[in-house]
Amino acid sequence: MIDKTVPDLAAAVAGIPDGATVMIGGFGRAGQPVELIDALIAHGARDLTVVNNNAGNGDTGLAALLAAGQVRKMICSFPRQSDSWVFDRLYREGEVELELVPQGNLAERIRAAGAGIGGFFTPTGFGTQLAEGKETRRIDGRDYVLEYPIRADVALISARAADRWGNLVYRETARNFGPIMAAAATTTIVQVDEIVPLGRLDPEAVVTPGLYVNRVVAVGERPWVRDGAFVGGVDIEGRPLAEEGAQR
Amino acid sequence: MIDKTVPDLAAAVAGIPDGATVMIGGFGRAGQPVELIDALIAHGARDLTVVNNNAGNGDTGLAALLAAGQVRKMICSFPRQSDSWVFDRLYREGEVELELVPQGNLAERIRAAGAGIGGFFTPTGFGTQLAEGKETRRIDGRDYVLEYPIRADVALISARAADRWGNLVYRETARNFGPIMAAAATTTIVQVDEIVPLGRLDPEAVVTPGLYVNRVVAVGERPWVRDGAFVGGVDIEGRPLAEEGAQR
Amino acid sequence: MTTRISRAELAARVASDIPEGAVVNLGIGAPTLVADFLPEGLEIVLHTENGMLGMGPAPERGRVDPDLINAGKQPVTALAGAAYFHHADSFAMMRGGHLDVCVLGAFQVSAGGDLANWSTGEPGAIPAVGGAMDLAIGAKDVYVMTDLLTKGGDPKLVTSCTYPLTGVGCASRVYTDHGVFDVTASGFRVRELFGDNTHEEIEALLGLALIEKDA
Amino acid sequence: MTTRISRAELAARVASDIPEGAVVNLGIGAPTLVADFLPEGLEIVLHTENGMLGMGPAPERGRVDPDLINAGKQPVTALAGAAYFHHADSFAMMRGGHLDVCVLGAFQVSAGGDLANWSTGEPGAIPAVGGAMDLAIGAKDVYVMTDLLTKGGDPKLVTSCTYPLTGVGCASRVYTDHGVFDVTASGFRVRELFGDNTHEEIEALLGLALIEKDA
Repeated sequence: MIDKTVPDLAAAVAGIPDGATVMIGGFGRAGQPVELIDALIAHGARDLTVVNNNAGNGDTGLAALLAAGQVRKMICSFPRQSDSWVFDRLYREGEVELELVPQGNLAERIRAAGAGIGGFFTPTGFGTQLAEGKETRRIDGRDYVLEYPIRADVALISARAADRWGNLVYRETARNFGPIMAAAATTTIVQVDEIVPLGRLDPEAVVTPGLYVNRVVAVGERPWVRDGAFVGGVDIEGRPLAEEGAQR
Repeated sequence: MIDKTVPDLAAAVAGIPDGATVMIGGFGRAGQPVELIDALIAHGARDLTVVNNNAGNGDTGLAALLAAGQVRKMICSFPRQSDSWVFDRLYREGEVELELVPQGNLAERIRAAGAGIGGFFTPTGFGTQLAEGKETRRIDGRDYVLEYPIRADVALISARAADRWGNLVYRETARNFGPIMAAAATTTIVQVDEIVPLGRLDPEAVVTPGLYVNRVVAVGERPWVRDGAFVGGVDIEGRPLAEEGAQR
Repeated sequence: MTTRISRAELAARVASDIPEGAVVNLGIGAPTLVADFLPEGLEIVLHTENGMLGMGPAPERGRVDPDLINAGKQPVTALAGAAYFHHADSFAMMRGGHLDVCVLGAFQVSAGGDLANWSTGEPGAIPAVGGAMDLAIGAKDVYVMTDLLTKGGDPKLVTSCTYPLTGVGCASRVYTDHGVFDVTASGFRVRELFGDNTHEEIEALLGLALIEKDA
Repeated sequence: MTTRISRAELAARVASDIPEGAVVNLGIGAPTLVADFLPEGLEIVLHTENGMLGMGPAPERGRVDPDLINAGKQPVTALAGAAYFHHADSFAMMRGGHLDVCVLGAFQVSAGGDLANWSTGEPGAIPAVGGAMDLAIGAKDVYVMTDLLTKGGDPKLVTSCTYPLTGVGCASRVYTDHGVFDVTASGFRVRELFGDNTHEEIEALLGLALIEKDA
């Protein structure tokens, strides 16, 4: 029997070595695999290269991984945000390197890695600082930059549900980088709200087929979802509204 | 109100000019938009370049379009089949040109056209006749061939259902080239079993978002599907089994 | 004094040029305002590059869904007809020219349509580009929405950009607080001037020759 | 006379090397037979390049579904756990190295792992390649399944292919009716010989030096 589920978060991140390139899903907080990141902090792997759209928000998730000093380099498109103080400090102190990639090129480079494409000509970034030193070519009257795949040793992503083969479905815009990162990493580790019986996911609606997935761990539903349906009652950071009120 | 539905097949194919490059979905018979092809035959546009995985089966669909003398050139991966006699004859008589493309490169070239990629390095075909004269490059120890996008003026594809915005869902392996051809053509024309009210399609399960679609025409369910569910009772060509028996 | 319209009026002006059925991406910041002025009853399909078409307005309190956000990471809703997709598919839509309109902010736009809106090139600043370069080349029409002048009075419509570029020759039209300008092969052409603003006044403010409205 | 096993026995031999959990593409023709010999009760995920993982056996008469076919355009079924996807995604899986095993037929395989299986180069023949070139480079292991000799008695394991290539250095193992051979950096190494076949007999049939099984 194929069974990619693992019993807990520690088992999910076991074996991630120092120096690994780790893709981490999510756009801002949506789709960010916070529980897996916390497990990676506990696991302690260091000297990581992290690929994510951003460079952490607030003090949790990716920001906490950065704060723990485990990240040597960030590859991302949008590090500077109103709540990216952890990255900002480390960057200014020279504690973390940055490779800045336009968001669509980041996505396409990740996609290329998973799809076995050796390189591709993209119009994005042509004539800008972010294409300096890169090969360019005019094709059919349009100017392009040659970009190469971004591969990873490990992907940590978040999905709504999985079955034991590792088939995944996502939820709304939390899908974002999950499907392409799953295909671009040697070992893909997924946290899901729930693991459903094989055959429960509609084969027409599976977004990430199981062959891209190595380990799945269930972390329970988020406060704003019950039995797969949206119930609301939280703020944009997912905190129950009552609690938010209490904090004022 | 956005309404991409058209009342009939003649309206669906109206305006396709002589000399157009026309992508036609389907892998063999699965997903082949037979009714749209019949409409294109009636419409009469000539001197077409047709992009399809195959070059027609039997005497219907794409084979009938070839037999009608409307096709100048085929771009495909697998023209020669047990029932490709129409293409075989035209090719031997020099009546139709052939550009042979490995199936995965065909798919990726179509995808590149829709995705605004100017060219890409693929390992498929390296060192073979089908890469002769093409630019090659060794990247990270692997050999690649540079391939360019295949664009089209028109795509004719088939899907299971659409809404009036042109969002599409497919059925099983009839999905095949539909989603990538829809994105690679200037005008995408879709035949569907049924047009459903806006909001009926699950936004998580829409495969082709409506922005890729220009015209949708409903042609009714196939004999093996009732109310969207498989009911069987046909042979592989979709002929009711009783009828098949009667023909013996 | 020249006539200047407000940010909200400018958003309404941009919105009025977007036809029914258009697929539109509104950039972060001022362009997001345009959504509030799209004519009621017309169906315009909003794209957000983090993976959705058919984006609707912000939800009420209590209905905020942290999984359903726009590119500015604000909570949004989904309209009937919406679809979700992953990041590579989302940017393929833009790069492939399938969007009708992108509306973007700017530090500078050049007469050749070059856009600078991602970096002021300040030494020591942490660079961040996000989807700006993809959006700049990501639609049939790229509308820039900006003040004519910086707060310090410097022109934002220029002969050539001094800030780092976001895209080359990508802008098709510039909506400013003073008027609207089309980017043509021969430079900026006046499309509309607000209030009593005259061609000569705007040229003087910009220190730049503009093509006459009817030329 | 050397020992030859039947096509069905060969398919069973290939099947016995496929471990549980493997994702496998079985090429058109003889490789398709392998599916019939996969051990019952083990979960092996079959990929068909026309857009499906989790392919099941042929349906009964009356349950044939023209929308659900394999790459050979034969009717198949979907197992629990199946997923559908479009052609670009399907070939991305192969090209990206996500399949564990492809099993392919061959006209010739060279000692360097070159495969020729799509064209005999006959003048006047209508060429057709399909997914052959993608499959050839499309898995961690590419198993070739073929007779050792052509019907005319010519070796199909050769120093270098004379037929047009499908892929360069792509084959990892060759299953033949006489025995099984691994492709190594120094040429074919005997993995297994059927019946009483000897190393020397096979070398004589092939006119080719083979590396000893235990070397």
